[in-house]
Amino acid sequence: MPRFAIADAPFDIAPLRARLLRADAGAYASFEGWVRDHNEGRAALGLRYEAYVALAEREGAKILDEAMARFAIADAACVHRIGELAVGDLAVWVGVSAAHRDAAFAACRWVIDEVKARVPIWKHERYAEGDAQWLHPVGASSNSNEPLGE
Amino acid sequence: MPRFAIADAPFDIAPLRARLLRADAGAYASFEGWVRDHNEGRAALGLRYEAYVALAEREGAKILDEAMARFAIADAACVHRIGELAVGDLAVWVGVSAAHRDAAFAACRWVIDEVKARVPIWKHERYAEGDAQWLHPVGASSNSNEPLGE
Amino acid sequence: MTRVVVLYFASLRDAAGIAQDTVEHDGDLAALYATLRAKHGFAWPQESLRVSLDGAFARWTDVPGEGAEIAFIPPVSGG
Amino acid sequence: MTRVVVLYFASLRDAAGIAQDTVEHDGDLAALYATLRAKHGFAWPQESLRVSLDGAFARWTDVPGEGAEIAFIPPVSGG
Repeated sequence: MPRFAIADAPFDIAPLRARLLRADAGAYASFEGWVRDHNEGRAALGLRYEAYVALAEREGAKILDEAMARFAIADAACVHRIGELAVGDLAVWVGVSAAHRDAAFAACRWVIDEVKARVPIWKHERYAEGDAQWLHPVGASSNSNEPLGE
Repeated sequence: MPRFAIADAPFDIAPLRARLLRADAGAYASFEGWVRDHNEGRAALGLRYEAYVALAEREGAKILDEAMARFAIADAACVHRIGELAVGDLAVWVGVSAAHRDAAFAACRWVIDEVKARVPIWKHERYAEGDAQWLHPVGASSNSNEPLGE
Repeated sequence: MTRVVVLYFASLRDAAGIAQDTVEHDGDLAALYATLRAKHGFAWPQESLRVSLDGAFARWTDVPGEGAEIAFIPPVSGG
Repeated sequence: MTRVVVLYFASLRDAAGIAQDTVEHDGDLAALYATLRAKHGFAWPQESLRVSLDGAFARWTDVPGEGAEIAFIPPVSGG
């Protein structure tokens, strides 16, 4: 299994975490992103993630390769959901094992930041008011989530 | 169940993680410390953690309370093993949920650092050469793990 | 003329009304986007997008070959 | 004289050869440690230790009452 994967259905974290365990790696850091019941102050009912899967897998694998080279870690992995998700569903998981916690935390944080910035996945949010929109954050700010052509 | 606990037997992470899930908290960061097969360059067979349980629970609870006050997080928890552990066993777990990943990562890191620095738990390592010692790191350095009175 | 396949995602797909199109085209990827932007009324200026060629990120000055698969990548929002 | 219970952990317990002791004592916790250090040959100077009184971290100048539970806390190594 590659270090980065797109999942079109709910997935279990336990076997992914187990694959990162190493007798020489005493530290493990993980991150999970869940679907919240609100975003930017609006009540959300759920969302849909869409990906350009071939490109997302390629770019995701590149990020994990870069993490392995940049940080003193034993292993790392990331899985991102696509499709329809409800509030409370797991959207993304990152796990990193390392000899020491400094590297485990730093690499875990770096991977989720890079995945959010670079991997071609888009979030379509449905709101309690009945409308929905694509989120296309521009740059680092999140106040430019304006849908296009709607 | 309190936010900090001492466990004298292996424990499952899944229910602990599940208790941190919140519909309004989209980010979850966790840390795990496992028993490594080496420490300070020496091959290790396993270890024993001993705690002053009453004081450890009190100090651990204080750390988690402080984390709740210092960081914009939804919830946090930590469990630390005591007793005999083999290589690959889980020694400590920290989980933090928050609206945003900045706070989740920062609080998770802070909790494990404070637990390691403040909670009265001691590690007794057994080495492949047949000897064993208590680890009593002095200050931030780890090269002063000299056993006392041996 | 070169025949290429263009994929649309997210709000670009909503604006185009289609997920995929086959178009005849000459020139680089920047020229292709300009043509398709005019055709579909895309709001995004080219500078706000990235572009991919055959499943890998590409430069706007790349010239697609026959049968190439192209996608315009609006700002992403995974995670 | 005040009767107090002293708990020993980790290398302090190894050095004392016992996990717990009941001792008669007058004075503050610093004086108690000095007495027990001499008795058991503990290598740690007081500055390297913390001290607890009845399950909470305490000051070395605290004076334990009858039946108090005291522990000297060598540098910790959890995690």
